[in-house]
Amino acid sequence: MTEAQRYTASEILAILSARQLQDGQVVFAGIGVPLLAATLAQRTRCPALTILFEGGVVGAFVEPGKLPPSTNDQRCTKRANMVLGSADVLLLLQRGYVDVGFMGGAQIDQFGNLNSSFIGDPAKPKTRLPGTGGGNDISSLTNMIVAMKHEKRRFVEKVDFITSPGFIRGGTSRRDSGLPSGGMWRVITELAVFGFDDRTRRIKVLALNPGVSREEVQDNTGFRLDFDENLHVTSPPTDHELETLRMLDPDRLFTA
Amino acid sequence: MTEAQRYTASEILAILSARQLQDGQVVFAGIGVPLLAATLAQRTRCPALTILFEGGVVGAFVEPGKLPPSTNDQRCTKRANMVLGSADVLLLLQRGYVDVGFMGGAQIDQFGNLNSSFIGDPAKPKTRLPGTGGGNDISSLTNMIVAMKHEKRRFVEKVDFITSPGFIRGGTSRRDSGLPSGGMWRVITELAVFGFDDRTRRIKVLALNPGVSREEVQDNTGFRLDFDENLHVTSPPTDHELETLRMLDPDRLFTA
Amino acid sequence: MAQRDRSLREKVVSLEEAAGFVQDGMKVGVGGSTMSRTPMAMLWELIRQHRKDLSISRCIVSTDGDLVFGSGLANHVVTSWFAQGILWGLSKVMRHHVENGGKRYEEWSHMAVGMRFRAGGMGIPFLPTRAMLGSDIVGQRPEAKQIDCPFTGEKLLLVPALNPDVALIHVQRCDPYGNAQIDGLQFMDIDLAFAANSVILTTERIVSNDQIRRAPDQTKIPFFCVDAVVEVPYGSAPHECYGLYEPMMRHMEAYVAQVNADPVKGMQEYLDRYFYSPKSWNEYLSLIGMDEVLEATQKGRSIYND
Amino acid sequence: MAQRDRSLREKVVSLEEAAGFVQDGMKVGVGGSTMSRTPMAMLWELIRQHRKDLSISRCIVSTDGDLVFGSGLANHVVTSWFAQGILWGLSKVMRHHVENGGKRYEEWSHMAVGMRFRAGGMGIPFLPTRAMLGSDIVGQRPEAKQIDCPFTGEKLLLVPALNPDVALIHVQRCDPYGNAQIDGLQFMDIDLAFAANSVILTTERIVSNDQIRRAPDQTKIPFFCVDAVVEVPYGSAPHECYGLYEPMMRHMEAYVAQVNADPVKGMQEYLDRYFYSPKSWNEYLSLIGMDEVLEATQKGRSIYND
Repeated sequence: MTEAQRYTASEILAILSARQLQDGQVVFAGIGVPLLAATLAQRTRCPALTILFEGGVVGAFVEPGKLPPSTNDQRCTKRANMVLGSADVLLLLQRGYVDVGFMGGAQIDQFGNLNSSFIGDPAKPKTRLPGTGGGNDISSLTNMIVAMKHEKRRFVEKVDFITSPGFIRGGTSRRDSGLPSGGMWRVITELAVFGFDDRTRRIKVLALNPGVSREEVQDNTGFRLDFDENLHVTSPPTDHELETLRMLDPDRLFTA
Repeated sequence: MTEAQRYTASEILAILSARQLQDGQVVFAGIGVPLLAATLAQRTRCPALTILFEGGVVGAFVEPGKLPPSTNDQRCTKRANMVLGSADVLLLLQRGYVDVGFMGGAQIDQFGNLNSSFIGDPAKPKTRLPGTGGGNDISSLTNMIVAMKHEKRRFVEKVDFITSPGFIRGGTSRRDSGLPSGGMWRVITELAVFGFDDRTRRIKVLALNPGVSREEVQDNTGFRLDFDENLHVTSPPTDHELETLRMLDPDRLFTA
Repeated sequence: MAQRDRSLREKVVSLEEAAGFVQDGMKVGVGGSTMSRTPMAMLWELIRQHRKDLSISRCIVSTDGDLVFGSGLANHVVTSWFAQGILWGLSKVMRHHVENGGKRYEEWSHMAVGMRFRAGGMGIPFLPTRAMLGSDIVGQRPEAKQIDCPFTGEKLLLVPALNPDVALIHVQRCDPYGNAQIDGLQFMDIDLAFAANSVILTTERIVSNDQIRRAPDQTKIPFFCVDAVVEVPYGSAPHECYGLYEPMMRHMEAYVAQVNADPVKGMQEYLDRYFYSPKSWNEYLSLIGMDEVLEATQKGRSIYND
Repeated sequence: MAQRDRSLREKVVSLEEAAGFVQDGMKVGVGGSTMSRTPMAMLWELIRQHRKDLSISRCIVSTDGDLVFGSGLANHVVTSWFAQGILWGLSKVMRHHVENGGKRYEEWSHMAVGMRFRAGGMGIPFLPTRAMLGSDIVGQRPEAKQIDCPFTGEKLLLVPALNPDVALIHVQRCDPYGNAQIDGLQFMDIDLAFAANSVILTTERIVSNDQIRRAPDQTKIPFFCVDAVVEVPYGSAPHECYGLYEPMMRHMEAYVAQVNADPVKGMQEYLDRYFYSPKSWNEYLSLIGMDEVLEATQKGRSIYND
């Protein structure tokens, strides 16, 4: 049985994303893979992790098999420690109570900027996307982990529209724009794990997923990729990770 | 039995103050006579009156014989409609939900400015008074009724310090200071009921309390008083008013 | 505000009567978020009465956004996220009306929408925030102003107060005066209620004022913000109401399939069948079906199971 | 904030240990208001440990203000009202220390104190208000800045955020992590908890985290704001704690008579007898007396009687 058969693309995405979290952190998680991956981390290595949801939930403890259809649904509050208003949970970011934000992404560029607003010219868009939700606030105010599908049309040199800022135009441009803290920290795809250069703030590959080549990552990316000098291969999902993930999402709501 | 024997100075103060309120109003009441008078109005003519307290109470319905020692005490909440944070109940004033503010006063001047901060030079005060509490906010943001003892040292031409603004220096000076709405509306003492001239914004006597002469009011006031052209004599406390008041405050906590 | 009747008085009316508080072209704030505590019955009634050209603002917009664009109830939506729900990808209805139909989706960050309602509720013209800076959203929002902080020198964005003419809010319970108690997730409803110049409450049940006064610290909206109270059980269906029912997902899925297949004809058929044809809200619930309603109820109540 | 330990961990300590979070000269926010939910046990312990030169901020200051000035715990108090209680007129203790003793009472409007905590809790440098303008208070507060509103042109006052180093807050119940549920009047405690860089909770009782998680919408302060949890029954005595006990008025009256008769010697004798001599908080409560404690309890619980 090969690695590729042991898990789906969504499953390795969720598992590698979960590994980015550290016990004791406060993580602001979006719906979908972020919610699932944060819960996976909580149920494996990180029992003292605190999960926040945009709907106003602090300290979520999502029930296996009952994943909520949005982070504004009552299911998110089951066995939570606190329920706040929607603006108030976002204000926790502004006040500095949040260690890391964790979102999905539709389109990302070399400086980690995310677009979820417009494909094409914003004045006359080809596609009007759903918009920022909490994404802009989270990415503006804390350190970000993004979990997303790896496709050439999604990994572009420059996004059509910066909905959620990463490092903007690189270098000090984020700070210069009035965002002194936070920034893009990790991007996780089914192919690789990415970080950002400390100086240029350009994206780079930190690790390849098991069985994935440099070429495969580059071929699925819309711009030239840098590879970290300590590039390594991520260790594959453990049975425990896979079993816990499947216990949490038996209906494959977010791991189809 | 003469009028003066039927009630105390505090009692007529509370009763005449209660008469200034109209049914259906939202009144922000301070501790002491204002709380008592607002409750008296609620239990007599104004069942649809809504009383707010600084502690965060909306729609108070104070129990007879159990007057609270401050507007921040739990007794204020008994059978209230809502409990808010202290800042939030004050924000109701700023948003415009309050018809009238109702406070006591330590020192007032001809333009209805109140001082509860300093007697003497603020830099080296003879007496440091307790300070504004909610008084500044209430008087800055809504129409005011003030109930206070009538003494020459309390009714002065110019207060030592404007803690709670009335019409500042008269004329348009209140508006010019950045307070477009509200202002002093009525001052009630054991001697008279006062209003303010529409143009000059100077205080004037609207009505004399039963058995009180013009001279008696003037003699107890530290500046020259104007008398309204329609000056009249207030009708005396009714038995119903007195009985209800004494039922509310049998221990004479605020009507000693 | 100055002329508003703030007396403690009963305000119970029918859905039909409550709709009279909303006039064509008004700014209308909609309570709840996504598929939660949406004032669906009130929107349903306004659509049936053919109100039009509203400017709607809401925390997060879900199928309610499709419906207000598709029916013509609104031509402008102010929010931070507008689709049917994450499970179903993009809304073809929103896309149709925004990309071709001349309707406007005005996007702010989620916190910015909240701060706009909050400033409105606090009676101040703006609130400062640190979000949106550096993004391209800010370039599309000349209504916001960037400043250098007079205290710290840092860059801040000032977002303007949003004071809707009317807010539509659905709650678990309130009294006949409009003192409302909301369980669970509040979303932006408290700020919205204080910000709006008028509030229509729909409620799962009307309780006595005595019951409210026994737990005043559970009251979330005071009666003097409220102008009308309508008792409408299942008033958020097919969306959820905390502690009472979850979203009616089979109905939602059928809806999404129908309108995304044809955002004009599919929507018109949906509105005809579920909005214009039923004689009453209960008949609309019957069309959703007893099985769905009871299954959603069983799940909704389970939040309090231990 | 960045380096703070935000993990879900138990923080239960003794009063003595909790005092270690407060250092001489710190900015300390004190929860409750007037005679309500004052963190009296924590103040008592800090005074016993001879902390000094604190800058204390509070919603409304009552006899706690006398005690922190009279003991030397604080040399600066930020609030809007400072006396013992309306029933007793002016505080001779406050007057003595402010008029002659070189201690500072920094006065803001009540709403301004609230807006300063709120700005601190929201993570912004200031909040705009419409109060204080036109008064002489504003002339004494160069910390606030008057502006012409960039949206409306009207005059506004910007009050700066207040972020205490530590907040002391007394609650009815919390779990060992610090998730706190507060009944009844909140005062400014929620904003204060978010604004402070550290929070010490004293609590009437410690409940399980399971109990908190059964009613998460009743949690008012989240654990990650909190650094220490101390279980202290009657921790606000002789002030009140909502739903549990009212102020112990005979003790208060005796206190006021004693310190107003001689704000130095009277205070010293009071501190000696009630603060420095007792071996424990329970011994302090014994000095107040069983009759007073139980009478206050009977009255406090009556708020829930129908």
